[in-house]
Amino acid sequence: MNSNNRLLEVRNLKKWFGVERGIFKRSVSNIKAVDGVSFHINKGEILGLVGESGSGKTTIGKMLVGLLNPTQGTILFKDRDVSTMKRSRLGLKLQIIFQNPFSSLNPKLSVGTIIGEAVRLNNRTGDNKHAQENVMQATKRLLQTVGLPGHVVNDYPHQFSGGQRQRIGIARALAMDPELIIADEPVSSLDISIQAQILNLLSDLKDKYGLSYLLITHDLNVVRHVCERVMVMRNGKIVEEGVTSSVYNNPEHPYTEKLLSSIPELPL
Amino acid sequence: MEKTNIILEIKNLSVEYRKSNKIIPALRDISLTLDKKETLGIVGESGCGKSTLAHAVLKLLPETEGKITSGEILFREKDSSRIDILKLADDDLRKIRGNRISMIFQDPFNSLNPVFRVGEQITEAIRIHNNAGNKSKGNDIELRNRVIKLLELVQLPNPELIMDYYPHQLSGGMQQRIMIAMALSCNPDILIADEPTTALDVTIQKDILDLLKELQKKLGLSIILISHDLGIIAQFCSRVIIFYAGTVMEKAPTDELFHNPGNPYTKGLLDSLPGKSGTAAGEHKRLKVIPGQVPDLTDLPDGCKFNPRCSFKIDKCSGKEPGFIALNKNHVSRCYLANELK
Amino acid sequence: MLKYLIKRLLFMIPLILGISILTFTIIHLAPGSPVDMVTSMNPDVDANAKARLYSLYGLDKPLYLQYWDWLKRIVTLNFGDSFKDGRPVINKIAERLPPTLLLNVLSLGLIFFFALVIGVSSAVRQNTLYDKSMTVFVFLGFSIPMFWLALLMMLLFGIILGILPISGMRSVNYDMLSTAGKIWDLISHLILPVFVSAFGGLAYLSRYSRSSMLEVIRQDYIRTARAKGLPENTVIYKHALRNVLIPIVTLLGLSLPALISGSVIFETIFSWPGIGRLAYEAIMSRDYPVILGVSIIATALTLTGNLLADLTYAYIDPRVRYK
Amino acid sequence: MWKILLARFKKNKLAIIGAVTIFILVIIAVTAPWIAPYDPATLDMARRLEPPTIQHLLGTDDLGRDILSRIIYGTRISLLIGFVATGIAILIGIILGLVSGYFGGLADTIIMRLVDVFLCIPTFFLILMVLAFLKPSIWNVMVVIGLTGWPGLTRMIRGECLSIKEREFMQAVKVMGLSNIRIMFVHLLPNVMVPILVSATIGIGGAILTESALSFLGLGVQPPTPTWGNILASGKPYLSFACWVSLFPGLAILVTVLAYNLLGESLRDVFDPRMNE
Repeated sequence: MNSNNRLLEVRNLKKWFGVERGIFKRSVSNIKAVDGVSFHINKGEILGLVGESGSGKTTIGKMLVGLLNPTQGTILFKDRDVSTMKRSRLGLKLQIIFQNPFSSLNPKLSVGTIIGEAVRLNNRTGDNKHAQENVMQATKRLLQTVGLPGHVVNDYPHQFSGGQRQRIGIARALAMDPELIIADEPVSSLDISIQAQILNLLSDLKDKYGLSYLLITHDLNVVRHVCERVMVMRNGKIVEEGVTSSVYNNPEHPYTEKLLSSIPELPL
Repeated sequence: MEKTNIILEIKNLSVEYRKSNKIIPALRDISLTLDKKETLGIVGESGCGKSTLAHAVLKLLPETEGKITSGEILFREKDSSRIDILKLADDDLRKIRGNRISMIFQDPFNSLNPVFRVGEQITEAIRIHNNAGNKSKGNDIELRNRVIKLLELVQLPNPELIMDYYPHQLSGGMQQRIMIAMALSCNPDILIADEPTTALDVTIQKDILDLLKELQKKLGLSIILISHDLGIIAQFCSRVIIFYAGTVMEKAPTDELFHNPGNPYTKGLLDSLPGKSGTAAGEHKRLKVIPGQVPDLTDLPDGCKFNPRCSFKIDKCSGKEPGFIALNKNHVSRCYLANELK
Repeated sequence: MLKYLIKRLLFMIPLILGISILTFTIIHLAPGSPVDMVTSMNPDVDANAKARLYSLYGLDKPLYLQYWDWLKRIVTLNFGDSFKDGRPVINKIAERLPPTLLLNVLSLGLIFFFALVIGVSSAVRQNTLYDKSMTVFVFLGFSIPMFWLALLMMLLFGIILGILPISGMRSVNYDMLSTAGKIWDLISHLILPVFVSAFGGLAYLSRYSRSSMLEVIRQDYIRTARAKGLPENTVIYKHALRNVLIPIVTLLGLSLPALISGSVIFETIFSWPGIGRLAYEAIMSRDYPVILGVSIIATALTLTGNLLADLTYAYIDPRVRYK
Repeated sequence: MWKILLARFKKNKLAIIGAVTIFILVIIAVTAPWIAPYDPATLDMARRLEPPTIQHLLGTDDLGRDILSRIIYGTRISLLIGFVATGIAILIGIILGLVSGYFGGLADTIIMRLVDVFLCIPTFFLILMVLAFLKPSIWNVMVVIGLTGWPGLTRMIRGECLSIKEREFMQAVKVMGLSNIRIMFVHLLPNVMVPILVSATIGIGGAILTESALSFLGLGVQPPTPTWGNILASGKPYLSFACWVSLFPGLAILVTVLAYNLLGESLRDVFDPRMNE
C-alpha cells in the first residue's frame, strides 16, 4: 500500500481517564479507554471498527475529530499532525455522524439554520460574496443529496422521523466538504427498514464525493456488508485487524471468534 | 391445531393511547395464540405496537393514556378453565401477574428498583403469591433458600453473596439474570420477554438467550419473545408474528417465514438486512430497501397500512384493508397478493 | 463512611472562609469606618465600646491583616460584646438559639410530612380537581406575605377569638404553672409561629415531591413491581416512595437558609426570643458584633444542616453507600 | 411550534388566570395617575383610619390618606422592583451559569464555590444586613434583591448546560469549529430558555415578596413613597381596630405574587408537557 494513498494515520494512540480520589484530586488509577492503538485509513476506504460497549471505540472517534485530547500518540491527517491544526480547519476535513438522531440536532433551530451554518463556515475562507440566498440554495441542494425535499429548510427537527433526522445530520457533515467521515453507530438506533436506506445513502455518498469512512459499530452484520477492512477492539486495544472477509471467515483472535459466533444466524 | 394445547389466546385486541386530545391506535384487532411450551416471536419496527401488546396482556398500560378498547385475552389455567384477563378484578389480576404470567424487559438496570437489594426484590414476588404473610424465622430461611436456588437456576455465581447486592453493583447481563430469576420465582406458565437483550452486548445477548432456551426446556415455559432483531427470532422461535403499524401482517412458522415470506413487508425486511451469510463480506452492494418512513399512527393510510411503501401495490390495496389470506394451515398473511408474491 | 464525613468536613472549610470574607466585605462596604458609622448613629455606644470596636477590627492595620485578626477571633468564637448591653455576643446567641431551633425543627418536620403527603397524593391523582386544588393551596402558602399572614392569625386567634397567645414564648405566669400547664403554655405559643412558617415553606418541597413522584411512577421498575403482581399500595408506598424520599431529604437540608430568613420576620412579629429577632434588633440598632455573630452562626447552622442532609442521603441511597 | 405552545397555553386555566392578572396589574401601574381617586400623598388628619366607605373604598390610613390610591401607586413600585431585581439576577445567572456550565474547569470551580457561599447564607438576612449599611432607597432595594437572587439561578442554568452539553448536537457544532461565543449563545442558550423563563416569572413574585417584607421591617422603600409593604406596616399598630389598613395591601401582594407563581408554574407545563400527559 503506498503511503500517498493514506488519508489518516494513527500511531500508538492512548486515552486514559484518571480516576480522581481524595481532596487533592490526585489521580490514583487510570481507566485505559484507549490503550495504544495504531491504524490507518486509505482514501476511498471504509474501515470498520467493532467492539462491545466500553471497548473504547467511541473514544477513538472523539479523539479523531478533536472532541477529546489524546493522552498520548499521534494522529496524522494527510501527513499533518492534527494536534497542530486549528479546530475550525480540522472540521473541514473530518466530520462526524452520531448514533442518536434525536439528540444530534438542536431542537431549537430549523433545519435550514443547522445546515446553513455549516455551509457558511465552509465558505468562510473562500469567496465571501455567498449571500443569504446562496447559502439557502446550497442548503437545499444538500438536503436533496441526502434524499430530503429542499422545502424542509424551515422545519424543525421534531417534525422528522429518526431516519430523516439521520439524513439531516449527514447533510450537516457534508456541508463542510469533508474527506473523512467518522460514523459512530450511524444506524444502530434506526428501524431495520430505515437502516438499509441510510447504509445505501452512505455508500452512494462515498462514490459521489470520494469519501472515506471510519464506521464505528457493534453490529457485525453491518460491518460485514459495508466495510473492506475491519478492526476488532476490546478493552482499549485492537485485538484483530484485517480484510473483512478473511477476518470473518478465519478469525484469529479468540475474542473475534466469540463475537462472530454470538451473531444470531439468519436462515437465509 | 389442537385447541387444548393453547395456553393463551388473544382475540381481536385493540388498544388506543390518548395524548393531548389525539387518539393513537396503538393496536388494532390483534388475534394470536400461544401454545404450551412454544416460543412465539413477535417482530416489528418501533411504534408497531409489539411492546404495547406485551403490556396489554397483563394490563400494565399506563392508566391515564392507554386504553384497551376491545378484545379478549384468554388464559388457560392449569385446570383447563379459561379466564379473560381483561375482565378480571384487580385482586384476581394480581394473582396472574408475576405468578402465572411474568415479564422481563428491555433495560434490566432501570427495571430493577435501585433502592432494594436484589434478593429482597425476588423474595417479594414469592411472598406475595404464596400468601406467606407470616414472617416467621423458618419462613425467612426457606425463602432465602428458594431465592438462592433461583439464582443458581439463572447461573449466577455466588448466589448467597449476590442476593444481598443492590442492582447497580451488578453488570447488565447479571441484572437481566436477576430479572429472569424474579420472573421465574413463582413457576409461571408464560414468560413474556420484551426485547430482553436489546440493551446488552452481543456476547451477553447470546448467553441470555441460551439461558432462556435452556430454562424453557427445563421448566416447560411458554415464551413470547418480542424483538426487532430477525436473527434472534430466527434462532429462538418456532413461530413468528410480524407487526406493522399496530396490526398483524403475517403469522407463520419460523422456517417458512424466512424462506417463503407471504407478505411484501416481511419480504422487504428480509431483503434489507445487511450482512447475510450468503453474501461475500465487504461487497457493499446496495441493499434492497423499503422506501419511505414508518407511518405515523395518528395518520395511517387507507387500506393496507403498508401500501404507500409497497412495491407490489395494486389498486385495491389503498381501498379496503385486506384480511388474512391463508397460504397454508399455519401461515396467514394480510395481503391481497399473499399467494402470488413469488 | 468516616472517610466521607471527613471529606465533607474538609469541604466546609473553604465555604466558611468564603462566607467570612463576604461578611467582612459587607462590614467594610459602609462608607467611612464602621466604627464611626455606628457611633455617630448610636448614642448607646460609649467611648469604651468604641475602643473595643477599634481593637476588634484593628482598623489601623491593612485590610488583609484586619481580616486575619478578625478571623482568628471568630475561630475561637470570640465575637466581642454587644454594644447595646455590653454582654458577650456568644452568650446572647447561646440563649437565643434553642427557641429558634425548636421552632425551625418543628416546622421543618411539619413541612416534610405535609409536603410528602400532598406531593404524593397529588401525583397519584394527577390532573384531578384534588391535584389542582392542592397546587393552588401550596402556591397560596408560597405567595402569601408571611408577616401579613402572621398579623391576620394574631388578629383572628389572639384578638378576635382570644384563644391563643400572640407573642413571646411563655406567658407571664409561666413559673406558677404545673408541668403540664407549662408544656401546654409552650405549645400554645408555638402554634401560630410554627403554622405560619410551615405553610410558607410547604410549596417548594411539595411541588418537588409531586414532580419527582410523577417521574418515579413512570420508571421501568415501577412497571416491574406491577408486573410482579404487587398491590397498588405496595407499588406506590414501598417502591415509589422510597425513591422519592431520597432527593427530598437533601432538599430539606437546603431549605434551611430560607427558614432562617423567615425566622427574622416571624420571630420579630411574634416577639419570639430567637436568633432571628436578635438579628433584626441588632441590625436596627447597628449592633455590629451581634450582627456578625449571628451571621456566622446562621451559616454554621446551614452548613450543619446540609451536612446532615448529605449524610442521611448517603445512608439511605444504596447507590451512594455502595460505590 | 408556537401554535402548539399557544394552544397548550390556552388550555391551561392557571396560566390564563396568572397572565390576565399580571396584565391588569401592569395596566393599573401604567395608568395610576388617572385611575387613582386621590393623590396618594394628600394627608387628611380629620379622616384618620376611616373604615371603607363610598368616598374611600378601602378606607384611610393613620394619616388620613386614601388606601386605594396608595395601593394603586404602590403597584408601580412593586412591579418595578420585581422586574428590575429579577432582571439583574437573571442577567448574572445567565452569564455565570453559561460560563460555568459550558467551559467547566477552573471557571466552573470558582463560580460554583461562590454560589455555595451565597447559598449558605440566609438570603433575607444578607439583604437586611446590606440595606442596614446603605440607605434603603428604591434603587438600593432593587439592586440588593437582584444581587442576592442569582446563585440558585446560576446553579440551575449550569446544571441544564451540563446536560445539554452532553447531547450530540453540541458535539457536532464543536467539530464544525464554531466559536465558543456562538455555540454558547446560539446553540446552548435557546435550550435553557424555558427553565430561565419559569425561574424569571417566579422570581418576580419572589422579589415583590421580599421587598414587601423589607418594607414591613422598615428597611425597604421608605415612606412617603407608597409601597404595599410600607402601607401594610403602617397599619400594624392599629390592627385590632383598623385592620383594613393592613388587610388590603397584603391582599394586593398575595394576588400579585400568586399570579406570577401560577403563571411560572404553568409555563413549565406548557413548555414541558411530558409531566402532564
